[in-house]
Amino acid sequence: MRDRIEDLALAGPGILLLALAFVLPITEMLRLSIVGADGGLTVEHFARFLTDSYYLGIVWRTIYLSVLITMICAVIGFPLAYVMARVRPGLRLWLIVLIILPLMTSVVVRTFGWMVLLGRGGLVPFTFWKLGFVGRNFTLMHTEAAIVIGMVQVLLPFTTLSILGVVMKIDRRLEEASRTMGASFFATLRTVILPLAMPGILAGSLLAFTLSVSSFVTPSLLGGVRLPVVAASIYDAATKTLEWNFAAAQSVILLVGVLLALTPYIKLSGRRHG
Amino acid sequence: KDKLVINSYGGAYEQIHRKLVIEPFMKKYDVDVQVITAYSADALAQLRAQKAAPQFDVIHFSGGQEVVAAREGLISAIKAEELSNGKDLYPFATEGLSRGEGPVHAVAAIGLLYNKDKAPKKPARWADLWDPAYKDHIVLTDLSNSYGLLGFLMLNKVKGGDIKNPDPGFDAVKGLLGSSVVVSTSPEMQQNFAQNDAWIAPYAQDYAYTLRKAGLPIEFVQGAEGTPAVYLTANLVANRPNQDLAKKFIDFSLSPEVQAGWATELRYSPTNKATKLDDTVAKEVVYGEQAVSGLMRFDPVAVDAARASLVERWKKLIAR
Amino acid sequence: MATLELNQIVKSFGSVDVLHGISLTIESGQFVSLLGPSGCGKTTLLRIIAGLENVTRGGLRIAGRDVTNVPPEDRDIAMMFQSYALLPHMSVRENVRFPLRMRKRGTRSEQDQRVQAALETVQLGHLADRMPRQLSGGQQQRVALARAIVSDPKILLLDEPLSNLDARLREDMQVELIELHRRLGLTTVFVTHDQEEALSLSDTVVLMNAGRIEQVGAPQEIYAAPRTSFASEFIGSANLIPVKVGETATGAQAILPSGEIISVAPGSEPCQKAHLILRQEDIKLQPVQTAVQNGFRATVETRVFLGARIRYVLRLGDLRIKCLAPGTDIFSPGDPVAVSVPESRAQIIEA
Amino acid sequence: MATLELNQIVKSFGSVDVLHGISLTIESGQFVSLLGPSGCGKTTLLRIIAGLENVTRGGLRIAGRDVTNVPPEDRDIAMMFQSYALLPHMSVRENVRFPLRMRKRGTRSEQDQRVQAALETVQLGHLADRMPRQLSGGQQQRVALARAIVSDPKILLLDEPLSNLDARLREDMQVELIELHRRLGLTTVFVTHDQEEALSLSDTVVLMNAGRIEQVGAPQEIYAAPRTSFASEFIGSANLIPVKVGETATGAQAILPSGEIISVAPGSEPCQKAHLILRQEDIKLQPVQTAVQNGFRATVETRVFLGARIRYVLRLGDLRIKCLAPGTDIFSPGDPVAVSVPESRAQIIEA
Amino acid sequence: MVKGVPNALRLLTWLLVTLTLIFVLAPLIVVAGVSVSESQFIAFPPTGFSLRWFAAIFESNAYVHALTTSLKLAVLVTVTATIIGAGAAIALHRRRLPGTGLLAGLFLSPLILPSIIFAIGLLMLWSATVGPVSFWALWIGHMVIALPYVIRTTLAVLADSDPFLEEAARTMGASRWQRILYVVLPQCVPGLAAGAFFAFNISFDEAVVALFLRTPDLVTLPIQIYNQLEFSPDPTVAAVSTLMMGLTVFLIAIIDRLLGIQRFVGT
Ligand SMILES: Nc1ncnc2c1ncn2[C@@H]1O[C@H](COP(=O)(O)OP(=O)(O)OP(=O)(O)O)[C@@H](O)[C@H]1O
Ligand SMILES: Nc1ncnc2c1ncn2[C@@H]1O[C@H](COP(=O)(O)OP(=O)(O)OP(=O)(O)O)[C@@H](O)[C@H]1O
Ligand SMILES: [Mg+2]
Ligand SMILES: [Mg+2]
Repeated sequence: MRDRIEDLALAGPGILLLALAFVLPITEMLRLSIVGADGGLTVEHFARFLTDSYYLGIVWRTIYLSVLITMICAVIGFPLAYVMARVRPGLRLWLIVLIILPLMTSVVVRTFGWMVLLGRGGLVPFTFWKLGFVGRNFTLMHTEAAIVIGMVQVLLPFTTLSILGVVMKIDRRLEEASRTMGASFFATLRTVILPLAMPGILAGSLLAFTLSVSSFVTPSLLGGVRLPVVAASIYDAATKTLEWNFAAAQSVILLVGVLLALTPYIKLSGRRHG
Repeated sequence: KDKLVINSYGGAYEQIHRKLVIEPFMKKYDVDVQVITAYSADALAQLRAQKAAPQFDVIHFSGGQEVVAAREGLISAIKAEELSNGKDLYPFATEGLSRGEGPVHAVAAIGLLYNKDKAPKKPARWADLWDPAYKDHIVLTDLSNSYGLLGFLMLNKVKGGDIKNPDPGFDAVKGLLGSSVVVSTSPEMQQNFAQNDAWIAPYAQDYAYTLRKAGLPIEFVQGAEGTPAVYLTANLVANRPNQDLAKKFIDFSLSPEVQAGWATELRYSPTNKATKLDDTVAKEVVYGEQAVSGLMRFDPVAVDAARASLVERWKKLIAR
Repeated sequence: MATLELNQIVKSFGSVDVLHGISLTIESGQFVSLLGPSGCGKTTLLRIIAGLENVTRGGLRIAGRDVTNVPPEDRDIAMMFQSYALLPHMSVRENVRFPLRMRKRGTRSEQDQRVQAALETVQLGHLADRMPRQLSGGQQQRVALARAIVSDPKILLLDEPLSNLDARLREDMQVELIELHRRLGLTTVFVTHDQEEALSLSDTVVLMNAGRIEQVGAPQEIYAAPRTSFASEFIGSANLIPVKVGETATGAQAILPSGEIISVAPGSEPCQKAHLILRQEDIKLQPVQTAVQNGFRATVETRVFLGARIRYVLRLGDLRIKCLAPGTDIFSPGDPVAVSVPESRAQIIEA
Repeated sequence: MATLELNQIVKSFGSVDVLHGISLTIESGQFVSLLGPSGCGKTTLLRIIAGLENVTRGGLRIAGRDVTNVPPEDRDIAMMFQSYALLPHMSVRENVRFPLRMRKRGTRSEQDQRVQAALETVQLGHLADRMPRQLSGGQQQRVALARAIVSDPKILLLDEPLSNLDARLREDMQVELIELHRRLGLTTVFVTHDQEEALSLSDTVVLMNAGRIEQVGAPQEIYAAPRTSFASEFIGSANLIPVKVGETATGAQAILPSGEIISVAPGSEPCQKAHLILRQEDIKLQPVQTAVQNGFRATVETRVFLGARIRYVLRLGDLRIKCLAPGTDIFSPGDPVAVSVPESRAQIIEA
Repeated sequence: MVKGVPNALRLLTWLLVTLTLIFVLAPLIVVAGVSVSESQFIAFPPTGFSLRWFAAIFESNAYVHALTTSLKLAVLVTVTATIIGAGAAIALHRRRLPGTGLLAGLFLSPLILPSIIFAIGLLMLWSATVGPVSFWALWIGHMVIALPYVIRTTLAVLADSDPFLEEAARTMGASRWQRILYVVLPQCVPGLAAGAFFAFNISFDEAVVALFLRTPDLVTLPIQIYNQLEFSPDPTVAAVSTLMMGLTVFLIAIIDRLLGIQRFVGT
């Protein structure tokens, strides 16, 4: 009983904050999703979204791009975090700094950096053109590749640092034991470090996935208006056309969908082994 | 000291705004004017969300948002008589007052921007956009941007449609999509002209001047078929204590001196008949009774009513 | 199955010097114990043999091949860690199967059999499906042991493998280890803090002290002829008594601080400062009435019951002398006793 | 300083029953050992006393107060964990100071003094500023010990505190523990797998087996009069020989499977199936020529050198009998020997 | 790294690290390049060299003001969100509260919901109940958004922690709060550090909530940059960003010299 009180006291400020400053305000907003033009209850906003192949297409793009981005972040982030965990502290500090440096610039500005690199005549297409892979007018801007590139750069620190924290705590002797049992470096990485780092990978992927699902600045700037994602669609509906009811309906769909999809994930992460 | 809170559009616009309007006004009336930098759409959304406790006294819109704001009671009506400059305004500038909107204090003409160094030829008509010479170097603007919306309505009209019937416009634009870039913000427009080898784009006159000032060889051409325009309004926010002062501020923005300043500095066309302009400036804005009568205005209420469906249809059209 | 040669191995952690030039050759198939006080560098040496620790200087060879820079997985060793290092995300069975999987020994079902056999050896066959954290300390230690012996490596390294087991189980495990060693001819290096274990199991005992090898030899040799006072004090927990050594016609004599005279083993040189080494179990206590052959009288200070044996602490002037007597001699604290020492067991080491 | 009463304590982990109703009273100021084979529930019982584990049924009192639901921090105990549980982010000194800080014992400088004293006690005064991971296994264990003893709690719980120490150090630590115990009158509960340790240190030995208490008693009592065959086998690693018991005029006699007859301690009832308990150290070996008083002849199967002692495994028909002889009797494998057993030490337990 | 990693592998590893760093830093190099360009508009490679955009930052006190506002806000948010988040993470980790799974979902939601909805909702509620928005509204808004990061990273680190440590502390008389302070929190440090950094960054880079909750005096750096970009993009935004990166590196170097933060990134 006292344990519960303790836990409640620990979680209390957080719960209170979210209840008052998050649940309450968004309830009012999300309520709009079932309010019709005449003020009565309706499901028209949901129907409009769910029956339109255009919007479903947006959803599909959002999902598969997010999954792709998350996977790339995890695949790069895990070895990176491992290396960072195993170098000496001084080097580790500076690796961390370099990795998080992108976060110290405004998202808009850093996206402009990508636009310069990826746009027509930019460094990357230019190099590709010189190498003879593509035509002179080739541009990576306004492609899904650009979205992925830009998002991975932004989200990599989130994944890497989440994994780093966990890898740092893995008992080195486990790794050593594995080596003495004939496991090569890679085998050890796969059979010992990877499973033990899983909570970090899960947490990092969770952050990366939710962030890529709900971000719109980078996808809009790099993908352009012709490759919309759900968050951008919500943003447009909320500010450009002021269809708040529709924006709310889309948000409900996004929120519920992602939470449902992540339920097993949430349960998995944070659980001790075994 | 009395205080007013207004919005402005940031960057160079806001600098000029301060120089031409805000500072002189503060001096003249010995009041404090504070600025929130907010684009029209954001400002409207913000205003709507804080309806219970608004913080703006005067709110400027550039994309027809005043129609919504008036309808939702976010802004208060102003009578022409309350404005000392009211009688000097062109009729279109006060037309909205009857609907509870604010007066138009400046006009941004929409036409074709082109790169005079690179483009193979100078465009003359809206229809020239379809000229294969510009292929792969066209920039179109998203309809969520008010310049883009008006540009599209114009193209639609050129192709024989009207607000109720946007099909011709959409069909025609569809043919352009393969050889053009679609942007949604002004900086992207600049980016395309500066870096990505863009040659031609339907956009606003004032922005052509901004680009030119930034050192780009951009010229503005009024399409032969007509010149639509974006009307910048100054509106009186409802439920604020200081409405009298706010009205004075709005009135101040309408004075010929201020309007001449806008035209000189940023190439916005004046809405006050009494405005006097230099010849060089006059050539680069829509100036004079006759020119003004050539300006086209799509019915703001109809535009507002159609906006959501136009935007949605546009999005579906351009989506890959 | 492989000779192990350590050549002048020096190891420092930062500014802490842990090993000061260890040279040692372990013949193929030998069973060697590393014995020494806590913190003397046993684990470090074992880790260097396993390839887990870089040497600061020196090198080592396994089966004639220089392996100083060979990674652990290519040394064909198995090591049991002092802290067990069980993989927490794997069940007991998976932990024990791990080296077989990694070394690709046999098919899946052969592996299963070997795992089960190894678990039976450590008497844990019934707990194969538990996770490590669901086991008691001693059970975890036995899983670690099973994991080390399951894959018959060339060299088996065991770091205090039995420290958390009770006497009976420990004896069983010792028997299993010896049998395994004989059957497979493994080269085994075994760290223990228990001298009886070291003496009973090994072909060779390596006695370490503060990062140096103090003495290497067969168990009897180490026990019977410790070369340094550290060795004699550590093995058999002998008493070290400062004495003067004189000579008589019949042989050498040690003169205790309190004046008593004891004949000592032949071959001791006369000198002013030396140590008389009296092993606890060599000291015989008799009722004070008894005539003492070679010894002195002392008083019992404390008595500790150890079951089969009794430990007495005796006082002779300022000296305290510990001795281990069979469980049947009963004296009480305060009793005077006659102490006798077999001449042959009273050794002298120069101070 | 506090009586400890355990009342019918039952503990299960899920479907695994670990303790089956443990009842035990420990008087204030007693030094109690928990002794028992690996996995019998010693640690679990200790954790229940500490309040770290909920009981499934039953309850416990400390100093008369029901503490079944009192959290550990309010029990005024100190516990040393089998796995040490040193706080990895604190230096040795900070680790040892931790209980003092938490219990607000004394000023900062008093605390420093006590910490230093505790570290000196475990002979680690010089390593106070190291981090735990920079220590050897035995050094870590001693830090954990220092941390447990630094704060003189009412009840001191030690889980295998000396398992990773060499004999000399272990003896030193035992002396320190006993002294501490005497000086402060702590109630001490001590888990060990080493019977000599249990017998020598404790006032009372609690022998556990498979989640049950097998026998409770003073060391001598437990040693001399084991009540169950488990107890006798576990303590002193006795030989358990199936026998028939007959009676003669002079007393009881055990008939070995091979027909030999041995007089046993008086008081044994005649029966068909019983066990003769022969403790390893009670068996006397003599050259086969010697007349055997109460015993039989057997053959030496193996000989293991333990230093001060030698362990022989003898064979008598199908039986294997282990015995511990002083280091001086020398027989070789294959030698026939005369085995004699003191009548008083040959006990019978019903099978 | 563990001894005995083959050289080829080491090389490969460093190649991977280098490539990743190049990838991550490439756009930043562009930004830095643009910031010293002479040209008025954002283009790369830079034409000429000039520090005038840096000078421009300090000429208009809008940037300086926005920067101080943002820093104040970010520091406050970091401290509070880290404390609140750590508590929540510990409670979630222990799984003793009923409905832990539900709570976990709740604590994740601010991350999933597009912030525009939250921003509008918060503004509406605040206006209706408290009145005109202020610094505190923004602080609360950012705390809500930053909280999930702290919670997630901390939870991950806790998952691998040694349960005996807290028990040991209990037997040593540590009360609940002491245990959390001296045992649990130090164990969380790597996760907390990452979470705190994310919190700082979120607050420092957040533009949507800040856009809706701004007042004339309450303009954060991202909003200032956004405003600049929206109407007349020039390299000052690049200069500001470059300055921030430089400042980060510089500050970390200084702090490391003085306090040795290497300790906090673990050993
Ligand atoms: N979480 C658990 N789940 C299931 N069984 C457990 C769990 N923890 C302990 N056990 C079992 O409970 C029994 C008693 O464990 P305990 O740790 O008390 O043994 P012990 O007497 O201390 O042994 P040792 O001397 O080996 O440390 C063991 O058989 C063990 O396998
Ligand atoms: N990382 C380190 N930094 C500094 N000193 C260390 C480090 N690791 C070990 N040591 C020291 O090296 C010495 C040898 O340690 P080692 O673990 O080899 O001892 P050991 O003989 O195995 O002792 P034990 O019997 O107690 O396990 C010890 O004194 C220890 O304090
Ligand atoms: Mg060791
Ligand atoms: Mg135990």
